[in-house]
Amino acid sequence: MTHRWRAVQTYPETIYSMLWFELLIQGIIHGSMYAIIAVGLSLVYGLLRILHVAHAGLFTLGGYLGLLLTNATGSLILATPVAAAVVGVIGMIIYRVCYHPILDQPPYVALIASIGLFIAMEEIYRLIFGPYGLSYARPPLQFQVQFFGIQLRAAEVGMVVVSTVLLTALSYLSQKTRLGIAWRATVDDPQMAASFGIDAVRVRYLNFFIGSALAAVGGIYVSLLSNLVEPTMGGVPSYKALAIIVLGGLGNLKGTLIAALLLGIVEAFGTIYIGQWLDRDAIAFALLIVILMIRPQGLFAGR
Amino acid sequence: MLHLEGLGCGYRDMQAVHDLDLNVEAGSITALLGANGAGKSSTLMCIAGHVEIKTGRIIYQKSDISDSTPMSRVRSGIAVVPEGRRLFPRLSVKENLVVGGYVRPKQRSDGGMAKVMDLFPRLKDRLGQTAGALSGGEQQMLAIGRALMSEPELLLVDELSLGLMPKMVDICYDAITALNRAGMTIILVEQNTHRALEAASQVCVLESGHAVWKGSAGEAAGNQEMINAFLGIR
Amino acid sequence: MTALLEIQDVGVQFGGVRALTNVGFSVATGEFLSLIGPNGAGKTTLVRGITGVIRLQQGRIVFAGRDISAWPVHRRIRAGLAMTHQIVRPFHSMTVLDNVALPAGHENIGNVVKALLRLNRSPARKKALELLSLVEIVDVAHQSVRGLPLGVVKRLELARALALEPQLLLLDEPLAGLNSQEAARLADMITGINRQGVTIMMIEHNLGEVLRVSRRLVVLDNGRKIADGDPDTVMADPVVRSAYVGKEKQDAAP
Amino acid sequence: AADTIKIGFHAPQTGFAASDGKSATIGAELAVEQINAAGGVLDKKLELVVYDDQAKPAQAIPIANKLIGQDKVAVGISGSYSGATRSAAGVFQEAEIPYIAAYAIHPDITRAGNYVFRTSFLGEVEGRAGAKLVGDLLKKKKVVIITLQNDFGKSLAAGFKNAAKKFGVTVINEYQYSIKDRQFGAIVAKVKADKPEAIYASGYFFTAGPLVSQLRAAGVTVPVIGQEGYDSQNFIEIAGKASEGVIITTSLDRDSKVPETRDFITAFEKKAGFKVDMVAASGHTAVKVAAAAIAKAGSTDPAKIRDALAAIKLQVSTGTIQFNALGEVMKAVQVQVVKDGNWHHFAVIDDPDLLKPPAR
Amino acid sequence: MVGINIILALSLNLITGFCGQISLGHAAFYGIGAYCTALLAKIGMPLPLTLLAGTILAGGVGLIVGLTSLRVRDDFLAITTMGVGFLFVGIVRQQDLLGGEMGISAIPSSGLGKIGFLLLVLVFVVLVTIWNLFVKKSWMGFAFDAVADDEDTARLLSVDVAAYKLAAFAMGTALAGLAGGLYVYFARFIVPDDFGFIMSISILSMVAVGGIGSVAGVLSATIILTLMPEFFRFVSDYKLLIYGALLFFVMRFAPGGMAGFVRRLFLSARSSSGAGP
Ligand SMILES: Nc1ncnc2c1ncn2[C@@H]1O[C@H](COP(=O)(O)OP(=O)(O)OP(=O)(O)O)[C@@H](O)[C@H]1O
Ligand SMILES: Nc1ncnc2c1ncn2[C@@H]1O[C@H](COP(=O)(O)OP(=O)(O)OP(=O)(O)O)[C@@H](O)[C@H]1O
Ligand SMILES: [Mg+2]
Ligand SMILES: [Mg+2]
Repeated sequence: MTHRWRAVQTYPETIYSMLWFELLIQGIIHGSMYAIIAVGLSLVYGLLRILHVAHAGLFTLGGYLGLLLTNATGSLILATPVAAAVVGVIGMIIYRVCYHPILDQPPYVALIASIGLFIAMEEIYRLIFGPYGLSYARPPLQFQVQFFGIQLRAAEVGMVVVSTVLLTALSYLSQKTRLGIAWRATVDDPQMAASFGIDAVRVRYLNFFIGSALAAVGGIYVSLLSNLVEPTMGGVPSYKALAIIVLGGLGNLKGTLIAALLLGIVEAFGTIYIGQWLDRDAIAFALLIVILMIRPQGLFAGR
Repeated sequence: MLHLEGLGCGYRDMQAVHDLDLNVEAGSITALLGANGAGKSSTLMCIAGHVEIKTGRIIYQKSDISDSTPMSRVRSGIAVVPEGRRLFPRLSVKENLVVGGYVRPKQRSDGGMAKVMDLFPRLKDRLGQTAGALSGGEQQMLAIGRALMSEPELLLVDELSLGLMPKMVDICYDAITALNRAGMTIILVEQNTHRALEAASQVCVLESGHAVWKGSAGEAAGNQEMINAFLGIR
Repeated sequence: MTALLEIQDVGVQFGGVRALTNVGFSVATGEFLSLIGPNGAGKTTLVRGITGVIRLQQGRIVFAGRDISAWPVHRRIRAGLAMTHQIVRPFHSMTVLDNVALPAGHENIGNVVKALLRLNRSPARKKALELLSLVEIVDVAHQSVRGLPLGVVKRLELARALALEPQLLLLDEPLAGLNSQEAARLADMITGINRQGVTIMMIEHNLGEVLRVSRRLVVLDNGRKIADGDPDTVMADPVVRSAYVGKEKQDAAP
Repeated sequence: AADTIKIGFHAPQTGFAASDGKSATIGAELAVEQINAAGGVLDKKLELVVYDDQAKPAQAIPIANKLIGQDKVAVGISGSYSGATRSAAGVFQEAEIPYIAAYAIHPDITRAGNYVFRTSFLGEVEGRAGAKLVGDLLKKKKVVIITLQNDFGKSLAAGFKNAAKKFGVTVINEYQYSIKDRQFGAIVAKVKADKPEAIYASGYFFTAGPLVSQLRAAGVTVPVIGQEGYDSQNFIEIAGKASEGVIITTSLDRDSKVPETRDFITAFEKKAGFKVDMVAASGHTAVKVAAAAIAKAGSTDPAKIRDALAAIKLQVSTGTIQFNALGEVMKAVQVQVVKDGNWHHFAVIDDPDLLKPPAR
Repeated sequence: MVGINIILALSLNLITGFCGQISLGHAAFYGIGAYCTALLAKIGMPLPLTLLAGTILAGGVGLIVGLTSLRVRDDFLAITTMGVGFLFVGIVRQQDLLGGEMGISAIPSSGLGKIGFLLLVLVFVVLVTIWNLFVKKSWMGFAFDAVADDEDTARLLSVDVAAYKLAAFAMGTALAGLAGGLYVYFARFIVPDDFGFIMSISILSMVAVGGIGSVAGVLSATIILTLMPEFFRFVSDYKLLIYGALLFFVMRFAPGGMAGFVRRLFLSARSSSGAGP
């Protein structure tokens, strides 16, 4: 990134490098949005082998709660942790009520249940919050930030910073610490993990809490970017996030992060340069298919 | 140290073990013998907390642990080398060992690991490899090593010698007896009757879930014919 | 005697680990050969290389005069190979009987179109029942595989391999998990199969049985062949003894 | 023989398009209430039979069959998107029951046959009006188009590009986005580099709101021209200050002096509890037109109603409705601008030649 | 519509139910069949030909996508097929030849009249059902079971896994193409969104709710799920909510789908009467 920046500095008149840099930044912003959503899915997949589509419903809920709380209290700083915590707890409840009883079933069972749940959640939001979507009374974090000659909104910068920090920390946690190893042991064989003193159920609760809270944070930031929360806002992220965790090599946090950024960047350039032939979703999935044909186990196979 | 009182256990709609009484003294080695499907593994996994108790109770160090979770059992010093190894296939060898020592303080982990490496030097070169890619015998070594990491007082071993080369069988039995001498209580399920009888102090023979013979290893060795008869029946 | 299987200069590497290095020997028709060696020597890897489950980085496999190195697994099996797993892998969704009936009817599934036109499963089931009684587990024929004791599943693996009517049977530790009586009986049964003309290559750590039934031993250590020959000679080899044999069998007579 | 006259109405009540469906339904219900309060039609009360089509073509077909076969409606009205409308139109045409599309945009809808009418603009037509607005009224010549990827956006873009040359407008670039997109960072960055004099961006309030605010946040200050999809108070709420000065082409004039329009706006806001939008007005218009046609036909005979529709000339909330041979509406285009957080009158484009819909 | 959905669901049942390959992009093949049929019908080809062409083209593309299933497995495959679905819609959207966003309208009618067309669909439903049952009973079905269970082991038992997977994909996608063709004559207007992700999901739901692999279950689930919106007309506002909740509850409390549920009832009835093993 520094390298690009120098290029821009040296040839300020080269409009293209400036544009590319800006597209790159936009891709990264978009990618970090994907990342923060996908990582929760990745956590759940890693632990339970479940494609947890309803995760996107929690993302939406995060957006709603963040917005309502901010409008009510006037403080985003206050609203974010509260919304994240509430959504985290709801995530835990979803695990307990929905997934826990069907863990020994083949994975498609949970997948369909999850899809059903997601549809129902969207409808509940629509019935409660209305179909039109909600906006912030006075949207926070909209002030401008200058970043190497590019105007960005604080919310965009915040998104990137928050997701990079959270995900790096999480990745470190899972790879290097005893807790992380224990977490991954539960993935492989919960019964045996219990046999060595790891409380599999607690690990899962924690897992759902963290994943769902992250989704909520993601939802809040997205709502800040578009100043709009709608019942259906989880749709796109949900299947993009599925694609991302697969690209990243299912259950691999680092892979998820990199795949998310990659996808964000490819989409950013793609919409501009090949948007005429393929729409954004198609670009994303074309990338997915190509990569999977070359590396059937995703970018970062194995652990 | 461990008392099974009228223990009956099994799975959803079938009972694998019936009315089993067994006394395990601290510092002893007990061999559980029996033909295929006799219920040896079920008994072991029931002690470890993974098979549902239908009747009777399990007393461990004077307290009734019949209802406690596998987790609290491992904290109180019970470790298991399960049938089929049940390693964490996508964790590395080293990480498998870390999980083994999860209930012990972190500082003790390194020391434990060094001991396991001494016992199974073969694992030393494979520390970073995923457990699922180990050869059959290496997996068995890792399964034993993992159980030892939790510094158990009671070690439950299912099919100690399964898949091990003769030389390694010797090493394992030597290790078991050494650990036993250092105070560890061991329950051994073994198809290799001969080796089991050599190592054990007490023998229990199961047949279709019932204990059909119990006695000291000495008696059993003297009674080899009879034991064989039990084991031969299918 | 003609060579049924020729293993020529085979090498396999997993990442940085050399599992097999320049292994070569041939197996004659009708032979009963045991493949032994320390844990992690590469025995399973060799057998998996022969059936094509893993790819060889080097060397060739010639079976019945044809180089099969590039063939896909199912084609090798149809040509007359069969293998049992060291770590059992039955079809969990099927009954024991159907686990065997599928390979027993293997001529029905050779061709996708033909498979669609064939409906009758009973001849294959009948054959499967015979095989199950041969390996003495006919009483569980209609049970689901889940929860069956290891010994039973091991026999199931064997019955399944036999159902393919192979010329060459590759057995990966078929006796593990059986007690001495059962092991002896199963070993006798395998000998019987061998007498009927099926060539056998068996991996086994149960030295007693190995020395009792096999007529030739090949020893691997660290991915290399360190000995090959009749059991007496091989067992007399000090290299083999120090690498592999424990104290108990040190003085065991073949 | 029945004591009511039934009017069939299908619109998305659930799913992604539910917000538009809801507005349209309320608009239509309002029209029925107003008509019944004034004594109904042919001395009978009107009854609105509403079904939820989720904006899905596959749902619309059985609904159309039901409206015709079971409910025996005199007229069918679509308060839905193009897909559902187009497939239902075929069914109504086959049964020879008059059918009115309230705001669906697809050009082929009226081509289903002579029983199908549309009370809203074709995308093409509105696109042409957009070109005039940019080139003629605003005098901007270098334009970037941002196109919503659906039938609505595509036909707008086509119309705009068609007429652009006529008004001396050059399109320097065109970008596309999907209806699900809310983040436009990449497009905004590129538009900034393109340095256009104006931006012609198609979309609905839920896409246009974020788009406009992101354009402004990135420092793009040139005029943004939208269309009736923006036409909702929600747009202003979402885009906030960024919405100021955004100009759209639509069919509803907020500052209209016409009594029909004034009445409608006040009555709607009272009934619905939120500010009026174009979709609501369209639903309202379609019902009014249907009722007038029935009254004029003097019976519920479908063929007579059809003929009455074809010849209608009626002042309603969205202007004076008149159909051409194909059943397309011919009316003036309203141009509105956001000022102080509300939609206001900017201009009217009434150029019969420019706004002429295709006749076949 | 019910008939078309049945064909569609049964076609996926061949791939997912029998052969164990989860596909989240089945609607793409439905779409390929539909587009092919629609274009040919518009240039005046007669119905049997257009349907046949749609079927073959969908099957052909399905075969190619099936090739990917040889390389990627399980969840990776599920997502890859989902990608194929998105790619299909994405391409169609931008193709003016295929009507782009506008879709294809003014498609000639089947020429069979309402009743005649209904009968035609019915005949196909019966044929496809029989086909499904036949496959299940045949050795091909047996081999599918093995592939679905554990493909590595299946290979070791001489099953040509690749060929069987391809066969499943070819058959399943071809039938989806047929369903697409019929849909064209039913709706006589198609847009890309008809064949999107939502459709793929609802097809999969029909199969899963019915009980993966069970022909009777899939049949009844399709009928119920297709007609359900009708039952709930009176609670129009809650329709989708109920649909979602139903999917969820069926999976949660009867994970084997309806077929599994019925089987369980039957078994418990038998074992409580003392005849159980
Ligand atoms: N998960 C299970 N579900 C149902 N039944 C089971 C399960 N596990 C074991 N069984 C049954 O319990 C009985 C005892 O099995 P167990 O595994 O304890 O025998 P074992 O003595 O260890 O045999 P082996 O020597 O083959 O290991 C057997 O009949 C077996 O079929
Ligand atoms: N997929 C793999 N990736 C990395 N290493 C592997 C893999 N498979 C096997 N190995 C290594 O290759 C070596 C040979 O393994 P193999 O399974 O062939 O041994 P073996 O002779 O069958 O041993 P055992 O008697 O213990 O079963 C072992 O050291 C093992 O760790
Ligand atoms: Mg056992
Ligand atoms: Mg091996």
